[in-house]
Amino acid sequence: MKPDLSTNIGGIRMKNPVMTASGTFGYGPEYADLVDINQLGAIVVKGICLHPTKGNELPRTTEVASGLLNAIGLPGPGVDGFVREYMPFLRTYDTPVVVNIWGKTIEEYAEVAARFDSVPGIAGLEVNVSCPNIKEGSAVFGTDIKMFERVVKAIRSATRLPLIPKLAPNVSDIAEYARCAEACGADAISLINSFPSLAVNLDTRRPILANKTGGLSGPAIKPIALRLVWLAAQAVEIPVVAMGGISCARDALEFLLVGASAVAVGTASFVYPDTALRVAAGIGDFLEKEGIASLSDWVGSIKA
Amino acid sequence: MKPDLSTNIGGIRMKNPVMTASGTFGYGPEYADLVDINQLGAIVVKGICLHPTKGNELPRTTEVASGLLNAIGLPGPGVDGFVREYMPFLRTYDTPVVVNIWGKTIEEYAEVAARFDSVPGIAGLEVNVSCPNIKEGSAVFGTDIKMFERVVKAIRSATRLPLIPKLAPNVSDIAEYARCAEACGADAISLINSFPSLAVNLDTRRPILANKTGGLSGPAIKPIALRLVWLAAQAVEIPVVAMGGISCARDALEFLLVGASAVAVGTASFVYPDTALRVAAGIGDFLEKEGIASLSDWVGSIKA
Amino acid sequence: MQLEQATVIAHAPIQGSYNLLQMRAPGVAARVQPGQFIHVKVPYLEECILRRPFSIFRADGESLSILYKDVGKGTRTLQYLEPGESLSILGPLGHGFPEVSAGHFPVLIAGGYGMAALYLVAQRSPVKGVAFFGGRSAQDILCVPEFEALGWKVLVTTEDGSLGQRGLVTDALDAWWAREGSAHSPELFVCGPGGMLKAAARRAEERNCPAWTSVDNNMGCGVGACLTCVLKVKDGESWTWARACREGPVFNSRDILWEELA
Amino acid sequence: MQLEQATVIAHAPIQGSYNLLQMRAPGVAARVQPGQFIHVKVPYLEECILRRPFSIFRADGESLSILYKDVGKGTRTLQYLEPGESLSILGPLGHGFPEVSAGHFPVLIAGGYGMAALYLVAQRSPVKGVAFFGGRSAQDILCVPEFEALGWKVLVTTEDGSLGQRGLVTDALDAWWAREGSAHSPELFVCGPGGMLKAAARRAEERNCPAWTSVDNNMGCGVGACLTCVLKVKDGESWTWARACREGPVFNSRDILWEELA
Ligand SMILES: Cc1cc2nc3c(=O)[nH]c(=O)nc-3n(C[C@H](O)[C@H](O)[C@H](O)COP(=O)(O)OP(=O)(O)OC[C@H]3O[C@@H](n4cnc5c(N)ncnc54)[C@H](O)[C@@H]3O)c2cc1C
Ligand SMILES: Cc1cc2nc3c(=O)[nH]c(=O)nc-3n(C[C@H](O)[C@H](O)[C@H](O)COP(=O)(O)OP(=O)(O)OC[C@H]3O[C@@H](n4cnc5c(N)ncnc54)[C@H](O)[C@@H]3O)c2cc1C
Ligand SMILES: Cc1cc2nc3c(=O)[nH]c(=O)nc-3n(C[C@H](O)[C@H](O)[C@H](O)COP(=O)(O)O)c2cc1C
Ligand SMILES: Cc1cc2nc3c(=O)[nH]c(=O)nc-3n(C[C@H](O)[C@H](O)[C@H](O)COP(=O)(O)O)c2cc1C
Ligand code: FES
Ligand code: FES
Repeated sequence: MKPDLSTNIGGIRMKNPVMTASGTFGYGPEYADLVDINQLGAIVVKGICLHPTKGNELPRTTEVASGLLNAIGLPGPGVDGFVREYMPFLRTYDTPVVVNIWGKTIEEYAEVAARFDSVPGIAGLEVNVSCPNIKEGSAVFGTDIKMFERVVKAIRSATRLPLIPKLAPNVSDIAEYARCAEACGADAISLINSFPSLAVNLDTRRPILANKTGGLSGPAIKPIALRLVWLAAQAVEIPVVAMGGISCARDALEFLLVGASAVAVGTASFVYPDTALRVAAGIGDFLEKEGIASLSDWVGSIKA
Repeated sequence: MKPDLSTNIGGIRMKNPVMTASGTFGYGPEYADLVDINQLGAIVVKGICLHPTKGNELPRTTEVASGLLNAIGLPGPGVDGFVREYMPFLRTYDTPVVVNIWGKTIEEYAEVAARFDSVPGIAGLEVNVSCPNIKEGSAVFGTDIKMFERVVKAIRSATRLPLIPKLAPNVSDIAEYARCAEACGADAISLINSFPSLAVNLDTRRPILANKTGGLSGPAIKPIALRLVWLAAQAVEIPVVAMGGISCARDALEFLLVGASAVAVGTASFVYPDTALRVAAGIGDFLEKEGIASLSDWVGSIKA
Repeated sequence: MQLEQATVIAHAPIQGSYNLLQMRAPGVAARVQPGQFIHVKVPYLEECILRRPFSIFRADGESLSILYKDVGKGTRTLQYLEPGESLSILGPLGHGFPEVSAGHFPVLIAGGYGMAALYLVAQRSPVKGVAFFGGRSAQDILCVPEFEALGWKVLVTTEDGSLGQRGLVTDALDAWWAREGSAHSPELFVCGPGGMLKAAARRAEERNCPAWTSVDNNMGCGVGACLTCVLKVKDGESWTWARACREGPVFNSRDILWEELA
Repeated sequence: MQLEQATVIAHAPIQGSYNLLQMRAPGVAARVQPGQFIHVKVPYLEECILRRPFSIFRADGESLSILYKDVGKGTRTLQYLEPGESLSILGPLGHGFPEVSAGHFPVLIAGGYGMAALYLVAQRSPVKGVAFFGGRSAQDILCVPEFEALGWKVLVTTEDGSLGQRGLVTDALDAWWAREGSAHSPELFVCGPGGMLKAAARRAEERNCPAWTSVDNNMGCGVGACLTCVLKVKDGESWTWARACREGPVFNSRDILWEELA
């Protein structure tokens, strides 16, 4: 019997637990020729803020051992541009659309969230508090528990949509942030964002990326992500969406095993655009072979 | 003209800036057939605590993408065993011996440091506050700034030897720890220790390592380490010893460029035992080709 | 655009550090437009996770080929691939070269792998024109007989004079233009290093002639999702980003903010 | 022990998923003791950073060979290596098998690559004895003619009966022991999976005969530095760790805490 792969992430009903990770699948059309969007658990679009933004200068990415460093800098069409240009396309699919949002200030975060509240066809909001390039004053939202609390609370009061704060990985105590999100009324949490990193060029003696530092993603960060997801999942009751180096079904099954209720495929989509679909199919095959009737029986079933 | 590669790490004079990383070069004899210890900048031995210890059960290591996960658990002969068994051998070399120390309590740290203070032939102490398996109460020395301060202060009062706290990588603000070490009288700092991580086995549904979590090392962590070293070097005046994924001279040159005064080769020694020597030679060749007369002209010369 | 498992038909060094890789890839080969590229996952190179982009050199029926230079890890490792082995390719990608405009005379300008990238233009163009190939030395000049066989006149320049005229490709172009340009109403098709693109674009602007330039910005995804490969293009009085992999790699030279190109 | 760049002389599948890799490595080959191993960096496999340990199968003059089974990424990738290519090896490593004690009759017990690991014992032993080879099926039984050519009697058991006697290696051993053991004063040399080692060790203990067992703990550095490969050995009333790569991989069976072996 085919196992039941459906999952519910804080009110977002998904036919399978595999999403795309924000920023790695564009807004949908980019991969639509290659990937049947209807077969995704959910589609998470590139980060959107209030107004159109240009992002960073080049180079924006560089390859490192088993990973990718990026500092794209969140270019995007802004709320209105996104809704106008991409929502008509996205609404043609039978797949939940999760919008990843960010802002430069707490007010901006709240306003973006409020604006999406009334847009038809949006299933939930993922909040990027962990982009290395956004700060308020000297504090970074994702690595300062007080700022984190303020931003999540502000967004919570601005929207009725399912709310998924995306945690920064570079904190000592991830459980603290997970619990804080839960206490502030988040419906789920997601982690990890790419890991703050640096690459330099010996010939120019400069950082390779125009932005200097960037975020590390891909297989290199998988063991780090797996530990953080495990700790976060133990800390809260709300569902956890896991990402970080997932490139095959077995990787995803590991994150589900340690307690994630859904996963997202990021950098791997750049390499094999059909990764998310293969991951979803592979999870089904594995559970079937193991005689596990439902995804929820596997989630968090680690013996440790 | 051959460039001057000598460097001084808080009173430890080294003929070149390349050390071995603690725990990856044994106590010396293991690699003595393969590597001329006299050509190392310094030899840093495996972590030592007060009494003999057995470490963790197996498996203790597992391979991951471009990296190694380890939870050896600090087995060792204890202070007396180390001094008796290995110091006679180590004293035959013209290379500074740095002892990496750890303890279960602040008192133990201080006592280990005090004991080494009077042992001839020891050039300095590196303090492992960042081993994922040591805690006092619920606080981890390396990721709680108050505990960190207490332990560094306690050791500082217990020894006159050059003191090098080794920072934990899993903190949000590495500069804070670097500055704290400097303020407590450390002569240098080193970073990064392996990064807390997890690997699981889908068949057994258990963590692969007996200790559950372990530390990630090797090329996978290099971009993370490079950023942290850059931030730490900007925060303090005392020298920085850098490590994390160094496997060739170019890797080392990157860490020196962002401000490290010396580097350590870790996991790479397991693969090519002569890595540290090749790194030292390669640094010399590079500086010579670039017409840079002295290592110190390269250290921290990043334009950013 | 599709993801296809291609099978190597033939693979050999051709000259200098250039290699010719021919593969069976019926899905991709059927739809190739001149100037498009494929995005290749280099087998056995797992620690380098990204694909590598290569212009489609030839596409005949069910097969296609690329001509690539050994410049780094990916292109070095690619060389181990043997006939019969398979590799994952994504393609055909991007927007290629248009056909030569009515009444215009096609002028190809190429350096490095640009000679490969322009072959399909030369082959499929109803009008055969002139091609300027430039490089450091004879080793860097590719495919001259192939272009001649298609009925193109090929003018070679090398910096060291080891083949053709000594100098830069633009020297030969300028001489030709002075001699024959006015009689011809040239339209430029350019693929080569940044400097060559800029020099050609400048001439096109000065002489008000159409020019199509293929940029080789570093790429991530190759399909428009990652925003790695962008370049600045004019947008009224301002500018906007265009993606080399999606809106390009071939752009109308007039649209590019040349002074901003890396 | 030395780090050497070896050159592949010959490399081919031999049977089932086993491959024979012969290389020129004069430095390492000259000093091999039976039961020692080399630590191999698999070329082209950069994302797997560790070396892989393989018992030295044969060592003749300037060359040595290993016999390895395809079980994972490293051993799969190793197969791409062709004659003339080079690879980095570290060896000879560890403590191997001693010579058979005076007055004793050597009994070899092997499963899997253990047959390769015991070949040098068989070759260099002044006394030729009996060898028990066990595996799941005929595919898993290696080198029988080679051992016979050296003057050893080889008794084969397979679990599926496809070669030799049906059953476990210990069945054949027990039968032989009952029949001829008392006449012989056997000394065991064992290399195979954990279960086989334990079964042999138990028999040695019961019958108070010397036994040398080669363990195959996972390895990191291979030289004693990383403490990955340890196993518990007796230390008076207590125990201590011994490193399979340094104090082993061959241990006196009496020293090992068998109930603790993974
Ligand atoms: C649209 C397009 C078409 C291309 N067509 C061809 C072709 O037909 N034949 C061919 O030989 N090459 C072509 N290239 C360039 C080719 O993609 C690079 O040479 C290749 O990706 C290098 O990979 P590597 O792993 O060998 O080198 P790396 O180890 O990744 O890099 C080696 C060096 O090359 C530089 N480099 C890497 N990628 C690029 C790039 N995209 N452009 C310029 N420099 C780069 C790096 O900065 C580095 O200095 C094309 C590039 C683009 C964008
Ligand atoms: C001293 C010693 C001598 C050896 N001699 C030989 C030999 O002569 N011929 C031979 O074919 N093999 C030998 N082995 C085993 C060989 O080292 C492993 O098969 C090899 O390392 C697997 O590498 P891989 O990358 O292909 O597999 P991986 O992808 O690393 O692992 C594949 C599977 O094999 C398991 N595995 C990995 N290493 C070992 C190991 N050391 N022991 C048992 N299981 C392991 C893994 O847990 C996994 O299930 C020896 C091992 C040791 C310790
Ligand atoms: C090119 C790129 C762009 C990204 N953009 C965003 C973004 O806009 N918002 C966000 O929250 N995360 C962004 N991320 C982070 C990913 O969503 C994901 O958290 C991270 O890459 C780890 O997953 P992976 O290893 O599977 O890629 C981006 C990652 C990459 C590689
Ligand atoms: C097997 C192993 C054992 C280690 N043991 C110690 C130790 O005893 N004390 C310590 O401070 N660091 C220890 N480390 C951490 C290293 O010294 C180093 O900080 C880390 O591995 C990062 O460097 P690398 O990527 O070059 O290996 C150990 C690392 C490994 C891989
Ligand atoms: S390469 Fe990703 S957008 Fe062009
Ligand atoms: S493998 Fe490293 S100590 Fe044995």
